[in-house]
Amino acid sequence: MKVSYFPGCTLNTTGKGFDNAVRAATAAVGLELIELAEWNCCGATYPLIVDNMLELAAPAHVLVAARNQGSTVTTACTTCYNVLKRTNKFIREHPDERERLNAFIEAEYQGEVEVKDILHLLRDEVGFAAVQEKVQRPLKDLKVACYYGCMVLRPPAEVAYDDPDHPRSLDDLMTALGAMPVDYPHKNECCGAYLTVSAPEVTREMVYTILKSAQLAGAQAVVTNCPLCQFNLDKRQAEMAQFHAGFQSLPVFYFSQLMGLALGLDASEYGWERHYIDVRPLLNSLGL
Amino acid sequence: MKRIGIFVCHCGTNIAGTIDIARVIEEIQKFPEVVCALDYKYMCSDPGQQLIRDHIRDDKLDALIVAACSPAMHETTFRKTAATAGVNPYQTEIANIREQSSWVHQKQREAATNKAIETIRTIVAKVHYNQSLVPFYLPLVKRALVIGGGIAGMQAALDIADAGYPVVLVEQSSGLGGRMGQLSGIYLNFEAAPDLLSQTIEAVTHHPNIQVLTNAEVTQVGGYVGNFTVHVEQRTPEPPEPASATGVVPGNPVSYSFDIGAIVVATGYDLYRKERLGEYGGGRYPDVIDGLQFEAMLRRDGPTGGLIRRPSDGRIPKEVVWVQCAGSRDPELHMPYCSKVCCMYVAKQAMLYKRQVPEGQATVFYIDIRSQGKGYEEFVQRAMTEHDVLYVRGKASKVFQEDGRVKVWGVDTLTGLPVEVEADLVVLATATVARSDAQELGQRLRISMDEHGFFNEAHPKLRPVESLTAGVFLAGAAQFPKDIPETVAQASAAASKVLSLFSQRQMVQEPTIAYVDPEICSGCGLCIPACPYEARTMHEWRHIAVVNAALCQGCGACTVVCPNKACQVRNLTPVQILAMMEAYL
Amino acid sequence: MADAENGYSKQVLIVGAGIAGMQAALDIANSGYQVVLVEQWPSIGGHMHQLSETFPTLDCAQCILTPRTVDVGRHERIALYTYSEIEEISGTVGDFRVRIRRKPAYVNWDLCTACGACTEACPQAIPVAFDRELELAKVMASGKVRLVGTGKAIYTLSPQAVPKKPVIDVRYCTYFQKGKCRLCEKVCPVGAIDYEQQPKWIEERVGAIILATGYELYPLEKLGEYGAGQIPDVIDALAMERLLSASGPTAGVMRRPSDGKEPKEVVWIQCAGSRDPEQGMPYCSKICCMYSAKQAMLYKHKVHDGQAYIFYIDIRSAGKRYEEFIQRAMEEDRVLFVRGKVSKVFREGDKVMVWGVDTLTGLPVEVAADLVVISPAMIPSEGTRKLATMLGVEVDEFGWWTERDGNLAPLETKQPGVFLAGAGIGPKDIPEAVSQGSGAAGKVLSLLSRWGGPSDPASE
Amino acid sequence: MRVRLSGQSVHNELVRRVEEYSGQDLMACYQCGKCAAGCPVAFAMDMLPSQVIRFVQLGLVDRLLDSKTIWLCAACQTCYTRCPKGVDLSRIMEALREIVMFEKGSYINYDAISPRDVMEWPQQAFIGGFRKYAV
Repeated sequence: MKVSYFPGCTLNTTGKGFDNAVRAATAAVGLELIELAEWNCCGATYPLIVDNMLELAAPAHVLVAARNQGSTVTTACTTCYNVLKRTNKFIREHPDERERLNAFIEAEYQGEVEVKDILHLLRDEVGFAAVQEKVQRPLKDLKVACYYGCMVLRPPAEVAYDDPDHPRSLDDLMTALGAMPVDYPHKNECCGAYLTVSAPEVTREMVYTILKSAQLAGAQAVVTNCPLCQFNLDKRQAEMAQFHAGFQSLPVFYFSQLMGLALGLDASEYGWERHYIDVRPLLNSLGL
Repeated sequence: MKRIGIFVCHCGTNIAGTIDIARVIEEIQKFPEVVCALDYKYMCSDPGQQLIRDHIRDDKLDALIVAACSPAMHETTFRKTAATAGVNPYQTEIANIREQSSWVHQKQREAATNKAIETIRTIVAKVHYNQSLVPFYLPLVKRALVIGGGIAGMQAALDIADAGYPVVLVEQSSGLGGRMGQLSGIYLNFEAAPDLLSQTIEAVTHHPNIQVLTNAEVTQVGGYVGNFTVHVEQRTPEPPEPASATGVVPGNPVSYSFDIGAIVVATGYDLYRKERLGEYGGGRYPDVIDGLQFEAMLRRDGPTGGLIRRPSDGRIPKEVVWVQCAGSRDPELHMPYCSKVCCMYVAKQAMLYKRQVPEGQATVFYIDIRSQGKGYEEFVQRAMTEHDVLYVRGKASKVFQEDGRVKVWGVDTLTGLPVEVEADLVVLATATVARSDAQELGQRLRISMDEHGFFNEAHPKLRPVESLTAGVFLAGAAQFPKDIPETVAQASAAASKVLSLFSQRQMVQEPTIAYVDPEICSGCGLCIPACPYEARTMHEWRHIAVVNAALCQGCGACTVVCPNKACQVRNLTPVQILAMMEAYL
Repeated sequence: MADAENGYSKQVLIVGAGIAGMQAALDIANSGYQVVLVEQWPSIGGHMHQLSETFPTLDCAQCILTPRTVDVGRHERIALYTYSEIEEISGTVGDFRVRIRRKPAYVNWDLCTACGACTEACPQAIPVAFDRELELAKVMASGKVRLVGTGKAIYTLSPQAVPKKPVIDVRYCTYFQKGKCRLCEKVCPVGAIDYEQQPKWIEERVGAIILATGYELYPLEKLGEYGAGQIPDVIDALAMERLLSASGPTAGVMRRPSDGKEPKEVVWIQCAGSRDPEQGMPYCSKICCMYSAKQAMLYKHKVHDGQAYIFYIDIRSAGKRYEEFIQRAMEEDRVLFVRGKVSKVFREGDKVMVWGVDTLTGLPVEVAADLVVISPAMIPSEGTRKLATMLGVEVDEFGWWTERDGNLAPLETKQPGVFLAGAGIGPKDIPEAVSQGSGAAGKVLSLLSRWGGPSDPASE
Repeated sequence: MRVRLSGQSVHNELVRRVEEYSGQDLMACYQCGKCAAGCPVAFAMDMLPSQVIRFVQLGLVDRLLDSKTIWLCAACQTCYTRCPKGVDLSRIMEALREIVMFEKGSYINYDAISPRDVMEWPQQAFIGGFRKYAV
């Protein structure tokens, strides 16, 4: 199956390893990602004020590029997904604004493209059972806490393809890969997102809530689908012990990295060096 | 020639504030056959009606039109007025110039006035052809059916049976008592509900006039007020009933058929499924339970023998949290209404918990405390002051299990602090909802329900226990969540309506219904499926359609499908309708 | 038909002709029994008669009530004694003896045709109970503004009153007070005015009794911190109903009492004397939240640019479509609900200052209001205790009727044959009062049928 | 000082702007507090999310303009997801930020940010933050 692919800025830069892993792992299960011929930044946040034309132009532009290339566009960056999905819905449901926007970006776009998160495609188009069949090196004994963040869950009416209170798609994928997802209650709590640039200390506490909960549930690692969540969960651990005595650090993976490993792919380009908490001891101990 | 009088009501300022009454009077006086046209501030008042009677006498009227509010409001009033002054009530018509004119054209005085005049003009044309009619009299079966064996149904049954009439009480489950039977104690006194309830159950079971059918369901309802035919099916019958059940193998359903004069619907409520409250972990965590589950724990005859134990490990919970409005007051995601009884039962449960576990902590998250009932406010105050129940004003947002405890994230909107409670047990006061099978029963009984599945009363203020279907009455939480005293009062009220009905010698039916002209009817049968009230049958040997006068509601559906105009509604004939059209055009 | 074969009377006494009492009377009379209905006001309908519109449907109270009052008024099996009091009751179930005192109206009702000439001619503008003794600003011939009452010394309660018969209030009547005037007598075309009229006593024998005695409002005079009833623009909720009512003293036009101006800032104060075990009544008065929201809504419908505030402790909207109604008041009519009990109300210039708090932000707040509407606690109507003593029926410490069992026998008393309905048992709204009226009737019908049923079954 | 409420003050220009920018009906909120109860950043805020709406309802928008809360909202939409009245609080927060930045300029001084941080931050954090905190 071929699908248009929008990498977005983060996966093109700091999230390159995530991107490499996504491309390799999806290819291995028969999902061929065709990068959009031309694309631009989606804007990184969905505008929340009513007069949002200007800020919708960028994601609309991406959607037009996607339309020119096929009926569905996917992305692995949850933020990009959130922005594109909501923009598309907005365009579909607001005929007047749609016309203004079209005039603005000089296009004729009615919202005909389907925007799907990569995990959603893996679950519904490829199927986790099919993924499981391709597993070469099961992530046996890996107790992993799946972390979903906000962007694929909220607002549910606009973006969710999973239960916003108790999502399970990532857990099911990990199960398919042979890992043991732990049940913990904060898989859908916010990690602080862009507060990381303005109030890192607040982000740290938010991250602590999540990680502590994962640890209580017995997790050895966290796995996520969002590059900003990965950064916050990973980076904020550095000074954590200073504020929370006895805090034990946890490696934070992208799901695609673990997927690549389990499928027995070459994982050398998965950006391991950008992890703040070294993932290698854990991987070594698991023989991966 | 008729002698028509027209009486125009101001309805205070309701009509007169918009419509130019003087001009209306001036115009309508010119209409044919109109002998007098008068106006009055409130035509429905005593002097207003006297005015009408005086003019019937003085002007020798034989037909009248009251231009006022909707006929649903006062048609009966004015028809009675006419009758008392010697005019056939069916020579009286209402011209609705309030709902259909003054109210809808409030800012267009001119247009509203013209519309009122035109409306009256058409009614004058109709009245010209009105016939004098007399009501039908029909037999009346003085036996009542009560559906539901909870406190509402039992109370209604008892009141009717005490008055000497036979009652059939149908209960779906295997025993009487309903939801009240699932409760531990009642709000204000801690007498166990089962004790109080058992007296009522006893009285019902042994009442010579009450036939109790448990494990039974009403499967079919035919007929009409005073003459319903009701089929009841009973699964695995109790010790066989005399006569009707003889020879039936236990375990097979037994069918009963009853002639019934009036029906009381008292089918009660369900709780909103806690599984639908994902953020509260309903159905995920064993120590997150609903209000009725906690009641079961408090019951001496319950699964824990009356001891409060948390389901996961049987330990005594030291921290218990109640989450109010779980699914209530939430138009966006769940039910928009307030479930009415939660505030009180939560206060009661918290108090009972503290009595059993004095060192425990009880915390209640609420939005507004609703303790409006006799002694209720004082009761909640006692929960706070004497039992140290901590009330926190703020809706909880998340309940989750971590490290063997159930944690509740809430807020205290009064200090402005987000709060967390590590609980051993969380009780969700889930919304009170209509029973899932209410819809089906409603259709069977032909009674309407609101968008949430509660049965509709005939009028929200003045006819709270009647349905819009004659002879079918409502009691208890099937109509809307209500507490026990309210339910009991309403049940007695429904009984009163039944007793009033049964006090009549026979049923009276309005004559303004359909009839079939036997000369013209070709027996094509088109009107039979067209009738929504099943009032039509084919005469066995004459091969023409006949009308069951008791079922016909005069809706006119048959007149539309009849190719020969053999079906007509009395006092609303095609001749009249055309005359009205002509008058208007 | 008072005496049945077994000696029991199958006639029923109902005390109070408000909506509960009327409902009970109609249900019983429609079942073929004779009813004696006693009401202390000159006409029937009770407090509902005073209301403008009703929550949550905004039906006009008069419109839905009038058919009932008319039905009661002309029912052949209801003997109606208005402007009357129970003076004595003795006996037991099946055989109660009742002595009713009919107050002198100073008008011969048998002669009166309700033409209204007397009221029109009466020179005395007086504050009347039906309008909550409201006094409204009136510009005098001298140009001065004076507060004058909204009624006359000879009056009927309303144009739709049943029965529509006038009475003279001797406290205000110039003739009774000063010995001259007699204008009403002069204008009466049928000679119905009778200044010498004496009270009348009626004896009845009844088998059962329904007490539907209703409620009153806690007097503003007892609420010192809210102005003790001394500030003209601080009125109670029933007075507001009269101001909002199309048949009220301002014909439904929104005017404040002190100067007749349209109030632009209106504050409602909840729990005035309710939920206050120290200073007032410990109980919740149940209906204030709903009627205040309704009044605020109706006010906004009349004064579009006005601002309505409701100070409350807890919003209590537990009833069918009640919660939705409150949210409509907030959303559609922009009524500002402020969580916090008001502490003080005082006059400042031509404004009424309201000192309160918003407990949700933690800020003390004040409103310079044009009009303040108080929701006083509901209390049992006057005379309840006296009646209780006569009947040997219990009342609670506040004077509300005590039920045989609060849960399972809410309409019965411990006294056999004596039943309860309506707000005399405790605060309740109209549908509940109506249910109870029918419910009490049901209880009575069960009882009566044990004595042989109606000797004159209803034919209809 | 007591806060004087009036029809004028509760419907002032700033309130109108908040409503216009956010597209939210502020009076729809009945102050149940569920937003605050679930807000993952509430612990760091100087006033609760529910209080932000409350201040707007009372016409006291000016008191919000110095509040930390509006800058701490991460637009995670937990509040909106669970709000019984469907009020999108994150839109109100954004409207308030817009109003402040319209008056006072950017909230964050990007010149003061170290290049090393910028290198480290994921693009989306940087761009997203820029859009929330700068004009």
